[in-house]
Amino acid sequence: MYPVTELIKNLADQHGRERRNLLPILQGVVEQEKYLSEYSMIEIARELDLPASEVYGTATFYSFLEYKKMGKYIIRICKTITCSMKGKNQIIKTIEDMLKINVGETTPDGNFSLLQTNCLGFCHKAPAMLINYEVYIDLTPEKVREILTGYINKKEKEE
Amino acid sequence: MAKKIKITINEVALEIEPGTSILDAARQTGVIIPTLCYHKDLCVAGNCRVCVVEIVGQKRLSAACATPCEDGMDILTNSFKVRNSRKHIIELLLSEHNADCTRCYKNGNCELQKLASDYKIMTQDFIRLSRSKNYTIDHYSPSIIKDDSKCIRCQRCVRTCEEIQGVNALTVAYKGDRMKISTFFEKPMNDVICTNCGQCINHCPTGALVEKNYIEEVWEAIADKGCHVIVQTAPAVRIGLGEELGFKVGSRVTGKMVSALKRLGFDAVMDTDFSADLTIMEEGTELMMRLKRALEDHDPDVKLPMATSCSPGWIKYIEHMYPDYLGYLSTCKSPQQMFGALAKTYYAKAKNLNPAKIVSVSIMPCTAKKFESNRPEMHDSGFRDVDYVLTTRELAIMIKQAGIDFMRLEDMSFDSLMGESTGAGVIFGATGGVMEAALRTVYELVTGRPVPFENLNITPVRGMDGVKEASIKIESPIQEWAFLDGVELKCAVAHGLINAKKVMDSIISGESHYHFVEFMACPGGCLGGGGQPIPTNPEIRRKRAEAIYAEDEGMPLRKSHQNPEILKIYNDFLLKPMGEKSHQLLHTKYSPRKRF
Amino acid sequence: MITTDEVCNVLTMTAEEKYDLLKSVIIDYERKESNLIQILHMAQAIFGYLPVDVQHFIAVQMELSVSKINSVLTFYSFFSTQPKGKYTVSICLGTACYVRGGKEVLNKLKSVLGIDVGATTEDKIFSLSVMRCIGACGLAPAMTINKKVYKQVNANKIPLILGMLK
Amino acid sequence: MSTPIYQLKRVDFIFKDEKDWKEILKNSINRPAHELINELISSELKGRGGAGFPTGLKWKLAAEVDDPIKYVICNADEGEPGTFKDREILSKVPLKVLTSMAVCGHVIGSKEGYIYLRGEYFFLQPELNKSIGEFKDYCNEINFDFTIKIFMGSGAYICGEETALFESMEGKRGEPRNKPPFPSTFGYLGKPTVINNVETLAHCYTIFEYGSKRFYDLGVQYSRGSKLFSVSGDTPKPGIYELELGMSLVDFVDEFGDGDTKAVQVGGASGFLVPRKGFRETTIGFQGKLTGISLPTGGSMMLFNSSRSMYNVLDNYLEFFREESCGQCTPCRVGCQQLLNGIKAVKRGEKNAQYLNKLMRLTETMQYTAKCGLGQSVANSFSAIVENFREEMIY
Amino acid sequence: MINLTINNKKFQVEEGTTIFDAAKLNNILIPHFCYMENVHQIGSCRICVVEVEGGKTLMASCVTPATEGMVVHTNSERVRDVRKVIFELMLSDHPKECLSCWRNQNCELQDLGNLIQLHEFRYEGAKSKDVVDSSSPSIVRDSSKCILCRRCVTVCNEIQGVGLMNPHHRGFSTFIGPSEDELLGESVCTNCGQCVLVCPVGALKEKDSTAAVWEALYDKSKTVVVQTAPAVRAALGEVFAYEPGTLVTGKMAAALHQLGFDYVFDTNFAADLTIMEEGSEFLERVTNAFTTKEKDHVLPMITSCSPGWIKFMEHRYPDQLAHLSSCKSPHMMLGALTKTYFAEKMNINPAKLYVVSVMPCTAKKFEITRPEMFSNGLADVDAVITTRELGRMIKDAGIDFRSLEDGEFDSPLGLSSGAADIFGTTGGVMEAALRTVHELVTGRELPGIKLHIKPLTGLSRIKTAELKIENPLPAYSFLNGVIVKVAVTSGLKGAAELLEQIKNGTSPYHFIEIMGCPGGCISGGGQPRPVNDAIRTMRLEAIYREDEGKLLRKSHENVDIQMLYRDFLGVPLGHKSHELLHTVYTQRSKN
Repeated sequence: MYPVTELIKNLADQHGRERRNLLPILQGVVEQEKYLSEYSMIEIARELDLPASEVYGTATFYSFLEYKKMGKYIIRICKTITCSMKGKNQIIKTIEDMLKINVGETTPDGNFSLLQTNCLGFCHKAPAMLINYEVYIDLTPEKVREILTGYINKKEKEE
Repeated sequence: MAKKIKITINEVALEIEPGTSILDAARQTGVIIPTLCYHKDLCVAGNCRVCVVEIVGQKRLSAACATPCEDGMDILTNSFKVRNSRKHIIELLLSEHNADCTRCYKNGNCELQKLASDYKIMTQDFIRLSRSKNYTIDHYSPSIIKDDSKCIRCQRCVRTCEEIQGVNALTVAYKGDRMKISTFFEKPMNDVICTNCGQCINHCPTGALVEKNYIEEVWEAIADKGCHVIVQTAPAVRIGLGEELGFKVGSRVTGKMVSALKRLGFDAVMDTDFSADLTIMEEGTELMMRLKRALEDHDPDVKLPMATSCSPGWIKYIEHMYPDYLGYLSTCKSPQQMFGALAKTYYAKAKNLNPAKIVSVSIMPCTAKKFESNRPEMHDSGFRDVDYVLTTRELAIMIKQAGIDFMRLEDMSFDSLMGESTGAGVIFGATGGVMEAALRTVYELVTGRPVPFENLNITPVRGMDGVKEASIKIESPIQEWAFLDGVELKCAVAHGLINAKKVMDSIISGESHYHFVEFMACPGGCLGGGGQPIPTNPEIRRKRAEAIYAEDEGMPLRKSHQNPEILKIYNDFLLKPMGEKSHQLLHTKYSPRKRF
Repeated sequence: MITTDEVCNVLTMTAEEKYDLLKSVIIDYERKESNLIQILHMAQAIFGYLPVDVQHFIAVQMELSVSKINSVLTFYSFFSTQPKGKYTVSICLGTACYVRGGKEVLNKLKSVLGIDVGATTEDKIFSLSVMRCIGACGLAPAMTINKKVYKQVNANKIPLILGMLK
Repeated sequence: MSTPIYQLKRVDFIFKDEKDWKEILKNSINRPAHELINELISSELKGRGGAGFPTGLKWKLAAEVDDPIKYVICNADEGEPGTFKDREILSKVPLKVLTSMAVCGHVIGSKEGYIYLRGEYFFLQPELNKSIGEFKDYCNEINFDFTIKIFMGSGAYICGEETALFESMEGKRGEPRNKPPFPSTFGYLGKPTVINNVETLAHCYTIFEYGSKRFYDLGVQYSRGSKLFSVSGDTPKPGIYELELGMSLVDFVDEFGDGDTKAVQVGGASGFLVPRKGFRETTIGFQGKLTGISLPTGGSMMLFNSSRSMYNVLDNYLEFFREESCGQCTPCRVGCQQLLNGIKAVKRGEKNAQYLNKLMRLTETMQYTAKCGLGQSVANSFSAIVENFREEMIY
Repeated sequence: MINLTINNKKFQVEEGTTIFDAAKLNNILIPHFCYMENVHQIGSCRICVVEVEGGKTLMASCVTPATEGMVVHTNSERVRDVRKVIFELMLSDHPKECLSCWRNQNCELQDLGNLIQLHEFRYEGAKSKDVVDSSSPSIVRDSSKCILCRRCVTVCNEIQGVGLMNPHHRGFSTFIGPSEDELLGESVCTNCGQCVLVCPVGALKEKDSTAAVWEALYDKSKTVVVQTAPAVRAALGEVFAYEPGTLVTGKMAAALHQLGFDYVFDTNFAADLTIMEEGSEFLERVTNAFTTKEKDHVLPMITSCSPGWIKFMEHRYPDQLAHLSSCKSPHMMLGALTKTYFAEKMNINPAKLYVVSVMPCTAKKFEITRPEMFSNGLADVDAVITTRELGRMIKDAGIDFRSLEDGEFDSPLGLSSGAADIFGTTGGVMEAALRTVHELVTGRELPGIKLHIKPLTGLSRIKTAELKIENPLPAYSFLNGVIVKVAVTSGLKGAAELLEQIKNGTSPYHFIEIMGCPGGCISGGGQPRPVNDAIRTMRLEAIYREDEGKLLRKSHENVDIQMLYRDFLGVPLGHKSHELLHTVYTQRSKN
């Protein structure tokens, strides 16, 4: 059995197999896998006895349910007006320079993906970003470099 | 019944049932409210917003299709605000739309075109969004073309695929400006669960979903002097074709259709009804053999109920959804494919033709038949059994292109050898028809007496209920079938795949015990097929069904086993039902498919 | 019947006299629609080109609609509704001339004169036009200035030829 | 010139400690339902999500429906740009919200509550779950049958719309439903449902704690009580403030502005933009005008000073709406794209300034015909910005 | 008779028949585009090409006569391929914006697309220069949509003799219209709209007035009055898929009420009034001619109901304007009365009245802008919409026309006699006038079966009749034995012929009816498409049916007309009449 298949089965056991449990299961897979592959969607559809197309339609509706392969760490920069006002673009530029990728791309080593997102709810501490589910606020280019370096080191340590 | 409520529409007072939508209420008073995403067959979506009306006292407009009337409502359907808003909405839709109508397959029968014409949208001030978007056209399926540049996101197809068919090949994906109608992972239509039934085409208001047409290929074949082009016409075509050519709904145009086909240049015009009769002989025999094995031999492996296999949409559906239950299907090919196999063998031999030079065309109310004729199994004659499948709509286009004044055509009759049919063959076009035709023959073969229904009309299997059940008690059969004495033959009929699913689930769960079940993919059977004239709605289906049964009653012969050409083919060629030749040419097998 | 020669002294005529002359031409041609082309030729000879007023005059005189007159004259490249310069430079773009560099000559003419085909320079000296084969294929590429034919022209020769005329 | 009736007044109810929650819960669930409903009705508390539906009435309607299964949902899908009050509440005083949900369950006869937490607030989950655990223990202790679960959203602004939220919870695309039927009769899974904003529930707690009068005495007619404001943008004091309703915008700007405020966006991208000249006559509250214009709000206050290009602001909003529209209804889906492309075309000079008028009429149509509040409210900021900063749109 | 074979079937047709007609007679339809029955066969579009065995090239069937032994294929592979290419080429220079085109769903190019079924793009051609000329109050020309079929050229030159629409330039820069610098609004265009009627696409259209009418309807401060011309009721049904020639008078009135018009009046009422005024004017002129020796009488008198004709006359025969009756056209009369008589009667401020005319005509849109058509600064009629535009408004408003119950016209300007109904067809005004004049002169009914003057009915270009006056009333004894000669023509080519006679002094007639459009108002430029002789005949029959179905058949018997004279106007040709119902004409330049 593929690990994803097992993961999905476990998630379904945990949440239930009704339509309304679809979202938590999708979230569970994304948390683990960082994205929803074609295969996992088919498996989820099978597990919940849903049409695969519906799973796909639902998943594509939500911006946090990625359906393309993503990096280990997904960086989401808030692009709402208050963050824009407080220098979001410099932050993006800093990250792009550091990771050598553009917004929407993943580093070749599969560690980082850079995305923009709508309001993170930290307008008073703009600019803000998420790395996976971790929030970082009051960003400055220096601060961002520091944070990212931390992640890169952490990653290396793990390896 | 609840108390009626009072409303006014455009200053006309009326009383209506509570819960009536504003749209229906308006229609009752002769006020037309334009609609796009609304369809009688489907649930209310309320997403196109074209049907907005003003309720006096409310600032916002309400969608007439989705808003129930409330007591005392004062509704204006054509106020300044409504008109302006409606025009805006139509303009918005147009700004997203590829408006090259002259080159569109749905030109002239497009709801958006009509709406734009009724509201005389004469300006296009909004920015053409269609230009900057990279729309895809999916033409990989042998049956259906999906062109996103024509899509207005009304979601009728999605609702059709889900509510009527339960297939869910189409879904809504993404949100906001990227929102689109999509298949699973935007795969081509022929790579997903799509059954090719074409109901989405029939419900699409624009040209976003159309059948793949083979008109040019057929013209080419006709022009090729070296080819012998034969054509067969399905039962439901003759009662639908007229609608495309200026006749009222429910007109029977069999004679004119034959005459037109001859004028188009087909070398022989024959009838799928003939092979429908043949199907009854084969399928009826198969049923009796299964019954014998089950009831007399008590063979545990025999699969009952036996399910019909005429509808290729249904076949693909069961292959996807119930791959473990393919054994329940009758092994009979659909009448079209039986005809095709015989055309390049029996017919070729009788007419002394080189089968390689025969081009076999069929006119079907169906888009799934295009797929079916493409299946690798369908080469039993040594060639592709049916070369081209055209829908009723495509035939109408060919007739128009050829400049045939259809209204004034004289009636003609089918060519011989495979042109003769009985009323039993005709009713294949309606839901319950195969069942009725089979019972007429089976009962008579088993008991030696005609079915005990007035005028042979087995009314319980007729009508538009999604699932119909009937049972016939067999009494004093002839000697050979003595084991059937007293057996109550239980039958069910399902049309529309969502109903097929219901019946299948009840069979699998062991809830129902049928002997024989008829499944048709399209609501109403073939007469409501995906290749039939658009629009198709409950009212139109009802009228077409009436026409089918009228055609049946007008036939001199009404039981398949009485068809002289059937008797002839068994005598000269096939020898006996379910015989060796039959197995080779008329029966097939099925393959499981993935479910997405 | 008045011949082209008789109108060669048009340069000295007043506008009124020109219209009188044109009227007599039209009368000579019996106001027949079938003679319209000849009349237009004469009118162009008299006026140099066929402005809207002249078209109107002809229309009224011949009881035809001005639209009809316009319809006919715009069909033929010989007629012009724009005043012509002193010299009309025409380059032949028939096949033979085209393949032997007529197009380059035309481009050179355009750039030297600073005008497009059909237009006239501001000083009213040159007009530029294009012909389709003047039957001088042996001399390709050929160019005419008024009635004089220049043979085997090439782009480099253009400034010289034009300069001589100025 | 009218003078504001109330000066800016800071209030401190919501973030006051929540240590009495057990007592309040116990007391409240021992009171009869109609009494609690009346308490809420007489407090005139209105929904703090922005739409301002009377909370007491909402509970009453759901209570009146006869159905064994009902739901209480706390809407914490706080996606409006410029709003972050709900996050503050849930991280600081979650038990207040949980208590109010349970009381609501008692009032309408529901045993199940959900908090629909937006995907971006995933990091709140552990703490919140801890509070829920604590809450559950106490419920078991007093034998009160009410369970609360968190339902995580996954990043879709539209799910803040109540019917879209239900769809989302049912595992579908978060597309708003047709209304009627309304949630009080046909909500989550088709059952009667009360859905309240986080802040609303926090206010309920205040009312249960101090009685309706304390609450009612704050604010002005039609707009009673206090409200949390999320202040951001060009301000020296960004943050969350609880202020009495009915304040004048001019006072607000005096307090929070950086001295050069040229416009305030009240209520986030879908709210209203007030230019400097309108500060004086604008009060913050619900409908019913006392002086000048009164704006309802979800509490987002974004300040812009004169260094900001309002074109960029509008462009940002429209980009947001274009992306976050659910896409099902025409006016919103295509309209947002047209508005965005339209202002860009005007800016680039491809369309003339008159085109802005056509776009204004388009927003009007969107307001009249869109299926849900998203499409309807695009008009608000669009027309205010285009009307007041027209020259910035063109040059 | 000659023998030929079409699509493997043998047929016999008369010599001189084109292949196209030969096929059609035998129920074989050949796709066509520029072709117009009996009128226009220039074979310019090449869509109707067919393959003739032995021929090297394909032939345009509409211009190729059938010859003995010909073997024709109308749908061979070659024909089909060529047809596709031609169609594609046509489209390559056509804006593909069908859905924002006013001819959407009523466009012959679109229909052709439906037939030919093209799904690919092979030629994305250069686009020629687009000119939208909306200078005329009646007709808009949009050259971007023009596909150079030249039907309008034929109509403007051959049928109407106006000669405005012509091809200009050649090759790719060819365009159809007035000459390059000429605007429709400043040209000799008579605004008859026949070109609009035959244009297969959206290149020529009437100027839209529906927006203004909707605006007035939504303006609560305005009382909006509508009137409908006689020919509208015989053709409006076609917009709603009725057979041509179906009368929809009652449904039309009901629909107008539903659209929100406050009063629905009938131009027919004013048609009766026209007869009273024009008849009286004719009698006056005849009396002058027969009783005075001076030669200052101007006979023949010519009707003035058709604004297309009036403008044609003003341009072409500015010296003969005195022959025109001084009567305004019926709808202008009704407009003037609405803002005076009716306003007075109902106590409505005339400035708050908005009068809309529904006309089969595009020239009427021009007519209301004439400076003579304003009284006291108020336009007699504020807006004119064509039959097509009314159809569009009804569809637009979501009125289920076919299921409407019959409605009625409002009083006091809604009652009419059969004489007024026949104004809608060629010969109608003359017949109506004679019904009244004859009775006024002799005291007896006009002789003739069912009051009709047979020679004046039908679609021939010029129709003439003679009527001998016998035993007149004493007041008209000088007319005893006089043979009144009348002529009727429709279409401006015929009008020019009659006017030439007048100009030369050879006109034998006393009274001439001239209508700008062939067939009269029934096939006016504002009527539903298509229009051909078969449809004209059906509409014409409908008009006569309407007439014969009426109790009142003579204008002077209309009781509301009598009341109008009693209460308001006094006598025909009286002071009030002159002020409100009569007009003057302007000499215009020939080009």
